Amino acid sequence: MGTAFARFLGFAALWVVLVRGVAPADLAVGVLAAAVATWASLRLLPAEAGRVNLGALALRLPRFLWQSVVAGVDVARRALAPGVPLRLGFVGYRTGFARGAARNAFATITSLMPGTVPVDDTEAEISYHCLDVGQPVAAQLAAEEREYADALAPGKRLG
Amino acid sequence: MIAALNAALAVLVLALAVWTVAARSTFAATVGFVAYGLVLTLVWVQLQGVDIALTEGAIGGGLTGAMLVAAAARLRDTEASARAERPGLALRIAAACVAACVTAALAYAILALPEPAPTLAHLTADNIASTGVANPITAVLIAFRAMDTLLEAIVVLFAMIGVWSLAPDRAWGGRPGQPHHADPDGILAWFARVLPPIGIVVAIYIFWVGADEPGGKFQAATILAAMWMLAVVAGLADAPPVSRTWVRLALVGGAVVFLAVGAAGVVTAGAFLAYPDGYAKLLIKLIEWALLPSIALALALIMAGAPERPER
Amino acid sequence: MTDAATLFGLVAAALVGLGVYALIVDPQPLRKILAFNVIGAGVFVLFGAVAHRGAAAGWGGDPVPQALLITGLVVAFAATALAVAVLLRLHAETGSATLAPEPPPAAGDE
Amino acid sequence: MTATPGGLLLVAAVLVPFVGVLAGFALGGRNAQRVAAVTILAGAAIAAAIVAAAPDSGGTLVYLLGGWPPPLGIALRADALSLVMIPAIAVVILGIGVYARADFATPEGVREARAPLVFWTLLLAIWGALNLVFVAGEAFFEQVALELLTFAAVPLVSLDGKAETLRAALRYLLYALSGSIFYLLGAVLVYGTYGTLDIALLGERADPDPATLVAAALMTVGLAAKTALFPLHLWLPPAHAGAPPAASAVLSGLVVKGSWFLVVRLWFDVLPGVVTAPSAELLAALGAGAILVGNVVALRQERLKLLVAYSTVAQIGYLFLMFPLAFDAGAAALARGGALAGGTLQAISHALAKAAMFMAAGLVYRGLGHDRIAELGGVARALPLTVLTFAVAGLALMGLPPSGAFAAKKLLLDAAGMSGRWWWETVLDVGGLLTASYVVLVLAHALARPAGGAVEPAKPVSRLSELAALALALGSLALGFAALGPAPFDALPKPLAAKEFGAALVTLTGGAVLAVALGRKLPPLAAGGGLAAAVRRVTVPAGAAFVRADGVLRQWPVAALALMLAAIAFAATMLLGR
Amino acid sequence: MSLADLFTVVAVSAGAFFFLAGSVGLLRFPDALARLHALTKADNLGLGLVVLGLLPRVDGLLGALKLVAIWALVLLASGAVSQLVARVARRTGPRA
Amino acid sequence: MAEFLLGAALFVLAMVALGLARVVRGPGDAERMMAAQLLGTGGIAVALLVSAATGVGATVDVALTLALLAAFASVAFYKSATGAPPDDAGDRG
Repeated sequence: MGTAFARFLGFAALWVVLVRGVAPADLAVGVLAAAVATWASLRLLPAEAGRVNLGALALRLPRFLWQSVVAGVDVARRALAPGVPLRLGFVGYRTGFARGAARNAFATITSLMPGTVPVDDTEAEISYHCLDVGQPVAAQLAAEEREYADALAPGKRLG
Repeated sequence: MIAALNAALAVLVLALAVWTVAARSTFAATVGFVAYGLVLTLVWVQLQGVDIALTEGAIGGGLTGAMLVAAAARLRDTEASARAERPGLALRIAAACVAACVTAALAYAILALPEPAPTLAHLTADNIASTGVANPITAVLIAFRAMDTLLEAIVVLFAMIGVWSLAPDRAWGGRPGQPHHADPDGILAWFARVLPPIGIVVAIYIFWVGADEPGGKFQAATILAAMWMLAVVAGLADAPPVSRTWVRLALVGGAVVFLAVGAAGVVTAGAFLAYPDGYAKLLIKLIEWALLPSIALALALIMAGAPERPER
Repeated sequence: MTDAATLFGLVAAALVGLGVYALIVDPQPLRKILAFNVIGAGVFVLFGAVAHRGAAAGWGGDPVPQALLITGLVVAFAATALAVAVLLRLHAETGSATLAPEPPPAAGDE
Repeated sequence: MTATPGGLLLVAAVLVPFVGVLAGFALGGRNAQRVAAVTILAGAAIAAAIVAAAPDSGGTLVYLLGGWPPPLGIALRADALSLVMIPAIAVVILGIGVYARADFATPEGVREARAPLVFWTLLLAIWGALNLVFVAGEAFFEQVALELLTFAAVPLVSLDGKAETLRAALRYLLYALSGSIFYLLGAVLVYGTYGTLDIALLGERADPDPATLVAAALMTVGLAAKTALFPLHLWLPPAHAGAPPAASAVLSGLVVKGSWFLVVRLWFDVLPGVVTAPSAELLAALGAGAILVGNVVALRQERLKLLVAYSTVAQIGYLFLMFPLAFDAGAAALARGGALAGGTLQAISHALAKAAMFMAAGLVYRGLGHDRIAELGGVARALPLTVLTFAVAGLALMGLPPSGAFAAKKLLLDAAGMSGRWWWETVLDVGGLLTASYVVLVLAHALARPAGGAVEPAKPVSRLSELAALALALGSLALGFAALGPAPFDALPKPLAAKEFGAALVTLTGGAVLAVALGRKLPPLAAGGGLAAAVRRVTVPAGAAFVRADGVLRQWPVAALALMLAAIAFAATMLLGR
Repeated sequence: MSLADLFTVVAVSAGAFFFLAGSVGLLRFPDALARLHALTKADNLGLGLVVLGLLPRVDGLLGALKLVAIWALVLLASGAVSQLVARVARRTGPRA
Repeated sequence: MAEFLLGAALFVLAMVALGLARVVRGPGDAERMMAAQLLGTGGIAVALLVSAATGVGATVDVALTLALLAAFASVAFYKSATGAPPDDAGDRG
C-alpha cells in the first residue's frame, strides 16, 4: 500500500508539473491520470520487485549530475582532441545487485557514467564496454554501487 | 535567423527524403524515414502547427517508425530477389523526368497561389465562442466538422477490421500477432515496466489540455497505443483475443457515443451533431473522453497485427 | 510569415516528386509503402504551408486545414499499417514479397 | 444555403449502414449477419424515402451537419444524380445480400467465423461509404468517403487468404492509396486557392488558374486510378477475379462506381468551366482504350471469373465516353443533359448486370468446382437458371434492347449526333460487338454437350442465390423500360421496334464472328471450319498482341508511370484547349 | 545583457558544444560501441545544458520543473535504449 | 536573445545533420539507429530552444512527446534483431 501511494504521489506530482498548476478541474483529471498510471505501474512493476528510496536517490543527484558532466567532457575530449587515446575493451563487473529491477536501474545509471556502457549481463556480472580500459573501471563501478546501494533496494525476481 | 533555421530544416528534410528513396538497403531507408519523421515534427513547429507537430511526433516518430523498422527487419531476406526486378535505365529516366515534371508543376502552382491567402480563420474565430473550447482545432474537429472526425474514427476501425481479416481461419478470435518473449529481468522489460505509467500521465495531459491548447485525443491515443505496444513487445502484456466482447465494445464505444450525441442534437439543437446552447463544451468533452480509449485501442490493435494464435 | 510557407511549399513539391520517383521504380513493396509516406508527407506539408498562409485572427495558421491534417495523419498511419500487415502476411504465406504479376495459374483446380 | 426538408434522410443513408457495421462488429458471430439483414432493409427503406422526399425539396436535398453552413461546416447534398444512384445501389446491395446468404453463413458449431463477419460488416461499410460519396457536398469529405471505400474494399479482395489474392489486395491497396494521395494533393491546392472545399461554392468560384489546373489533373488521375480506368487498371483483374463471388460483385458492380461518380462530380460540378474539350476527349479516349483492350483480353481468358473481370475493365471505359459528348462548345463548359443522363444510366445498368454476371460466374464455379471456360460443356443443363442469368446480364452489357445500357447508348448517340462526333458512335458499336463476342463464346461452351456424359453439380447451388442473380440481371435488362418515362428519356426510340431487333441480331452475329476470329480456341458449335481457320491465322496473333500489351501495361512501374503521364496529359490538355 | 541572459548564453553555448562533440564522436570513433558512448554521454549532457540555460527563461518553478522532467525522460530513455543498441551491436560483431 | 536561441537551435540542427552522416555511412544497422536516436535528442533540444525563442509554450509539449516516443524505433530495432521467433532467427552477423 505504501508503494502504491508513493507512486501515486509521484505521478500526481508529474501531472502538476505538466499542467503547471493546481486548478481544481485540472487536479481532478490529474487524480484520475495518476490513478491509472499507478494501476499500470503496479501491474508492470509489482511493489515487491524492489523499492526505490526517492529521498536517498535525491541525495545522490548532485553526484549523478557531476558524473554526467564528467562523462560528457570525457567523451568530448576523446572525440575532439586527437591526442587522447581510446583503449576500447570489455570489463566484466561482479555486482551485488541480483538480476532485476534494482540492477537494471543501476545499469541505466552507470550507462550515463564516464566511459562505460553496459552491453550484457549474466547472473553474476554486468559486462561493460569501456572507452579506456586503462582506467580502474571496476573500482569506480564498485564505488558507484556503494553509493546507490541504499537508494535501490533489490526485491523479488520477476522472471 | 528564423529563415536560416527554416532553410536548414528544408535541406535536412530533403536530404533525408533523398536517402529514404535512394538507399540501397531497405533497412537503411527505413531508418532514414524515421529521422525524416522527426525532422518533419520540427517543420510543423516552424509552420506554427503545434497540434500537428504533436501528432507527427507521436505517429511519425513513434508508431510508424517502429512498425516500419520491424517490417524491414522481417523482410530483409527478400531484398536480393526484389532488387533483380528493378526496372531498366530507360524506365528510370522516364520516371525521373515525370517526377521532375510533377514537382515543377506543383512548384508553379504553389507560387501562383493567391495573395492574400484565403482563410477560414476569421470565420472560426467568430464562431468559436459557441463551442466553449479555446483550441480552434478542437472546435473544428468536434464542432464545425464533427462528421469528418466521426467518420475518421470509423475509418480507423475499418483499417483494423482489414488487418484482422488477414488472420488464418483457424486463428480467428484468437490473439493478434506472435507472442513476444523477453527476459523479464532484462533491460527491455525494465524499460517497459518504468516508461508506460509515465506515458499514461503524459497522454492524459496531452488529451486534457487539448480543449484549450494544442493537444487532443488523436495524439493522446497514439501515445497510449505506443505505451501498450512497448509492454507487449517486452512480453509483459499480451494483446487480448479479438473475439472478446469487451474488446469489441471498447472499440465501437467512442463512435457509438459520438453518434448518440449527434442524434440527440437533432432533437435538442435542431441538427445532427449540433450541440444545445451552453452544453457544447460538456458534450465535446464527453465525445472526446469516449473517443480516446476507442481510438487508442484500435491503433494498438492495428499495430499488433492479425490474430495468429487460436485461443486456448 | 509567408516566407516559411513558400519555402516549405516548395519543399513539399520536391518531396512529392521524390516519392513519385520511388513509387515508380522501386520494386520492393515496403519501399513503395515508404514512397507513399514520403508523398503523403509532402502533401501534408503543403497543406500545412497552405494553413500557415492563412494565418489570421491571432492564430499561426488557418485552423480548418490544420484540423484536417490531424485526421489525415491518423488515417495515413492506418493505411500504412494495413499495407504493412498485408505485406507481412504475403511474406509469411509465400516467403517472398513481390508485386510482379503472378505466375500463370497452375493447370489444376485450386 | 439552407437545409431542405428530408435532409436528415441523407444523414441516415450514410450512417445507418455504419451503425450496422458497429452493431454487427460489436455483437459478432451470427448476429453480424442478422444485423446486416435488418440494416439492408432499413437502408433500402431510407433510399426509397429519399426518392419520395425529393420532389418536396425541389429535386435537391440539402442538410447542414451540426447546423453549420459551408464553408465552415459541411453540407450533405443530393442532386438528381445522387437521387438516381442511391436507390440503384440499394437494389444491388439487396441482391448481393440475398445472394451471399448461402456463401457467408457462420458454420454450425462455431461462435464466429472470420469470412462471414468480415464480409457482412464490410458490405455495409461499402454501402455507407458509397452513399457518402453520393451525398457529400465537399471535396475533403469525399476524400474521407474514398478512404472508407478503399479500407472496406481491400479486405474483400483477400478474403480467402490465398497468396495470389493477398498479392492482388496489396497491389490494389498501394495503387488505390496512390490515387487517394493525389486526389488529396489536388484538394489541398484547391483549398489554398479558394479557401473552401465546398462543391457548390467551388462551382461558382473555380477559375482556370495554374493551381486549379494542376489540382484538376491530379484529382482526375487519382480518381481514375481508383476506378481502374485504362491504362491504370493493373490491380483490377486479379483483385476482382480472386475475390469470393459476392465480394467480386460488390467490387466490380459497386466500388468502382464510387470513384467514377467523383470524377463526374469533379468535372460537372466543381470544374465545369475549367475542363476543356481536349481534356474531355482525352478522358473518353482512355475509355475507348479500355473498351478495346478490356474486351479483347476478356475474350482471350481461360477462366470465367477473369473474363468477367476484364469485361469490367471494358465497362469502366463506357462510363467515361460521356464527357466529350456533354461538352457544350458554345459555353466552353460541361453541361448536364442527355449525355450525363446516358452515362448515369449506363453506370446503373452496369452495376446491376456486372454484379449479376459475377454472381453467375461464382455459381458456375461452385457448381462445377472450376470455371475453365473450355470445360463448361453441359453446365446449361445442370444450372439452367445460372446460365440464363449470365445470358441476360450479357445481353444487358451488350446494350441490346430493352436494356438500360441500350437506352443509355441511345442517349449518348443522340448527344454525339448533335455535335457530329461519329467517332464515339463507332466506339460504342465496336464495344457492343466485342462484348457480344465473349458472351456468345461463353454461352457456346455452356450450351455444348459435355465431354463425358451429363454434368452433375459438384456442390449444390443455392436456389435463392440463383434467383437473386437473375433478378439483378433482369433488372438491368428491363431498365430501358423504366427509363422510358420522364424527360430526357422520352425522346428515345421505342426499344421494341423491329429496327432495334434487327440491330440486335447484327450485334449478336458480329459477336459470334469475332468470337470465332479472336477466341483462344475455336468455340464449339462453330461451323465453316476452313474459312474460320484462314481468318484466325491473322486474327489470333492480333488478339495475343492485345494480351501482351495488357501484360506490359499491368506491370507496376509501367502503370505507375502511366498514372503520372496521365496527370501531365490532363494538365496539358486543360491548358492547351483554352 | 542581464545576468540571467548571460547564464542562458553560457549554458546553451556549452550545450551546443557537447552536441558538436557527440556528432564528431559518432563520426570519428572506430566502432559501434564506442560511438554509442558519444551518443549517450555527450548528447545527453548537451541537452541537459540547454535545459539548464533555458530555466531562467520560463515562468514559474513548475515551468522549469517541466523542462527538467523532459530531460529526465530523455535520460531514462537513452540510458535504457543505449543498452539495447549495445546488445545488438555486440551480438552482430565488429562490422555492425 | 531570441536570435541567439534560434542560432543555437540552428547550430544543434547542423550538428545533428552531421551525425546523420552515420545513417548514410553505417556501416551497421546499429549505427543507423544511433543516428536516428541522436536526431531525437537533438530535435528535443531544437524544439525547446525554438519554444523559448518564440514564446510558444506548447512547443514544449512537442519536446515532451518526442522524449517519450523517440526511443521506440530503437526498441523495434532491438526486438527485430534479437527477438525473432526461433525458426527465422538465422544469424546474420
